[in-house]
Amino acid sequence: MSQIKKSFLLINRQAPYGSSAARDALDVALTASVFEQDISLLFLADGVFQLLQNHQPQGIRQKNLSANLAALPMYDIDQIFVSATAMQARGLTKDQLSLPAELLDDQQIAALISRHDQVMSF
Amino acid sequence: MSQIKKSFLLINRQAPYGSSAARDALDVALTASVFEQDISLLFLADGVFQLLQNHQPQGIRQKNLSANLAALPMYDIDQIFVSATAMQARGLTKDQLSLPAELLDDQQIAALISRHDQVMSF
Amino acid sequence: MIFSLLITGAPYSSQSVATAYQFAREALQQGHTIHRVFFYADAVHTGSALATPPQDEMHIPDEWQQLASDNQLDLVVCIAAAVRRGVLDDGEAKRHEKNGGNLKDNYHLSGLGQLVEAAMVSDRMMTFAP
Amino acid sequence: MIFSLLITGAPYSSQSVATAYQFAREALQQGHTIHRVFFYADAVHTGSALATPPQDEMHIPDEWQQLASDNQLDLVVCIAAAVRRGVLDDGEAKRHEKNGGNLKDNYHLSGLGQLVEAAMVSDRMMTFAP
Amino acid sequence: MSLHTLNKAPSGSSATQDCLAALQAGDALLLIEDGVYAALDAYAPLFQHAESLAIDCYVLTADTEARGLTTLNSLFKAATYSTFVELSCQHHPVVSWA
Amino acid sequence: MSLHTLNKAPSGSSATQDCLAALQAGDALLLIEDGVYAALDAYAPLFQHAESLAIDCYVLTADTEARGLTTLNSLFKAATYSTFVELSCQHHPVVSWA
Repeated sequence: MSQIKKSFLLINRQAPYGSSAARDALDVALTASVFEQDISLLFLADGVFQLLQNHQPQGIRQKNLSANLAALPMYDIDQIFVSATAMQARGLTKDQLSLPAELLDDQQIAALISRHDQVMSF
Repeated sequence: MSQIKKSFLLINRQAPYGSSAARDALDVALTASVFEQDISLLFLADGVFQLLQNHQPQGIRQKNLSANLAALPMYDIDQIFVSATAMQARGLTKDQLSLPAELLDDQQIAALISRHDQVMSF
Repeated sequence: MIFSLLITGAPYSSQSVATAYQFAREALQQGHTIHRVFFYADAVHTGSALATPPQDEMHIPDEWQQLASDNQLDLVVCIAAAVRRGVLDDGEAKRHEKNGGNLKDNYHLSGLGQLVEAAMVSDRMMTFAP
Repeated sequence: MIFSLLITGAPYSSQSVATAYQFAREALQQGHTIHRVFFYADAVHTGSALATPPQDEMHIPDEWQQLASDNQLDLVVCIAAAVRRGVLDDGEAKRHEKNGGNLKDNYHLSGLGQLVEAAMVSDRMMTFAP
Repeated sequence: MSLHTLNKAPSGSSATQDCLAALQAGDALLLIEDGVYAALDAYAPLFQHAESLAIDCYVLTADTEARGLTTLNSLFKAATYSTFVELSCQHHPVVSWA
Repeated sequence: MSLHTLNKAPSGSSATQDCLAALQAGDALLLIEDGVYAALDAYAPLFQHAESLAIDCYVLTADTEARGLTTLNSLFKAATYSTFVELSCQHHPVVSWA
């Protein structure tokens, strides 16, 4: 199995905490890294909110997602892409993010999608 | 119990079939009518799609919702309101609807909400 | 003030059941009455006796159960929504020839009439949707 | 062509499980292979042996089960998502001191590795989300 | 007058728009769950109508803290779950936008 | 090139907008479930970019019939579940917008 290497793109479009989508995607990413697959994460629309710093979810009785996201580079997941359009619409800048992410415009996002073998959406 | 009479407003904002919200709301409306409560239905946003005629959901293996909606007047549920803004944005006209519904502008919708005792949202 | 709650989101997948819980707890602390909590649509899974979240996470079915037990809350799970989704009490399990039910203690199955009655007798009906 | 399916929506509340079923049936009819169907998030409820929809409605858990049995499909229910939401096989039920499991025959619980492996060996990974 | 609760981010659904269109003078608005993102400065233009009606606007602190939101539109006052209950007592009916 | 499936109505979420922004020449688009509402004439302006890229656009007939949709934007060709499978074979990767 370990000889097969495919490129996976996980698309994150949901805000964290309101639904389980963000954590579901993260768990898939961590598992894919164990299988030594080539894995990229793309954050679009409200998904960019997952990357904000200093989540403090104790008051809503959930586990901290940002701590897990910040650990992604330790799992050799360093292909992190963010929609520039989504950032701008929400008044966000790169320095507010918990991870070093590359900003892409819409055309670059289309190109990113087409160069991956498998895309999973959350 | 039957002496208590309250006014209920059910707000429908979801398209039919993609989720169970439309049918869930309908079942509440029919139950409320058995309790002889004063019941109004308000269709907003994609909820107006529930009122289109000639649903034929055999191909997606679901039960026909429009048949049940059309029966509402038989249960003395005849306070049916539809957002004029939502209709216009979707290019819909009153004659395309399966029920005689009253079109309300945004101000009338606000007034409708405030004159009800209980509001439930679907 | 008499409150009733209508919850329609799935526990864990949607925050709505947890928010409703925080609201209910606070309302009780302020001395208000919760006439009924009605679990409808995907919220019926809150009544599952088999739900086993990781130990470091909020156990939503247990916490509602405890709140109900401490305050004599009426936790009603919509029977039609629940049976369709696989949440059954022992009676329904028998009726549908299943080995046994999975409805948690302190929850009970009943019809939409319980939602309508709650809306009739409560001062405020609160919807918590996904 | 080898397909695998990732399904994340709840049966009945979301159309996604039914659409995925129609897709799978058609793919098999066209002679393609379904390597695996992975039920994740709220889609884990598809594997409930207790789900009892009204007789005039599509019985989604039964129909997937039948399709799997007719075509040797591998129906995997994500174990972490399932246990949290109350879908347990007998082993998990025992481990968590519950009376018995409620996972339907022909479905089995396993980890996310099964999803990743499916994506590795399949030509097409299809997501059906709520 | 009504209390409106909103639990979706502005671009996540039409809930924000539908909620804002249904406000009238004297109503209160409480952002909860993913609805708290609407209190970001970037979305301030959405609330001009609410501001002109002098709507009392609140945002649930437990949800803003969970999501790491710090600088918020000053139109919104901080609310606890306790505030949520109090607002529900003071207003009638309570409308959930989701 | 990619196949994009879209299962939400245009105002139900940002899915339509996000999907349309991610199209490139040679891609195909299939509307399914509540996504089929996007084929109503009222939403035609959303598809100008897709049209200029000559995107192959389909709509799942089982879902339009279920919802009582009759007159649709002529940009969209009728698709069956069988077409859905064929499009998935012809394109790569398949992207779900929900």
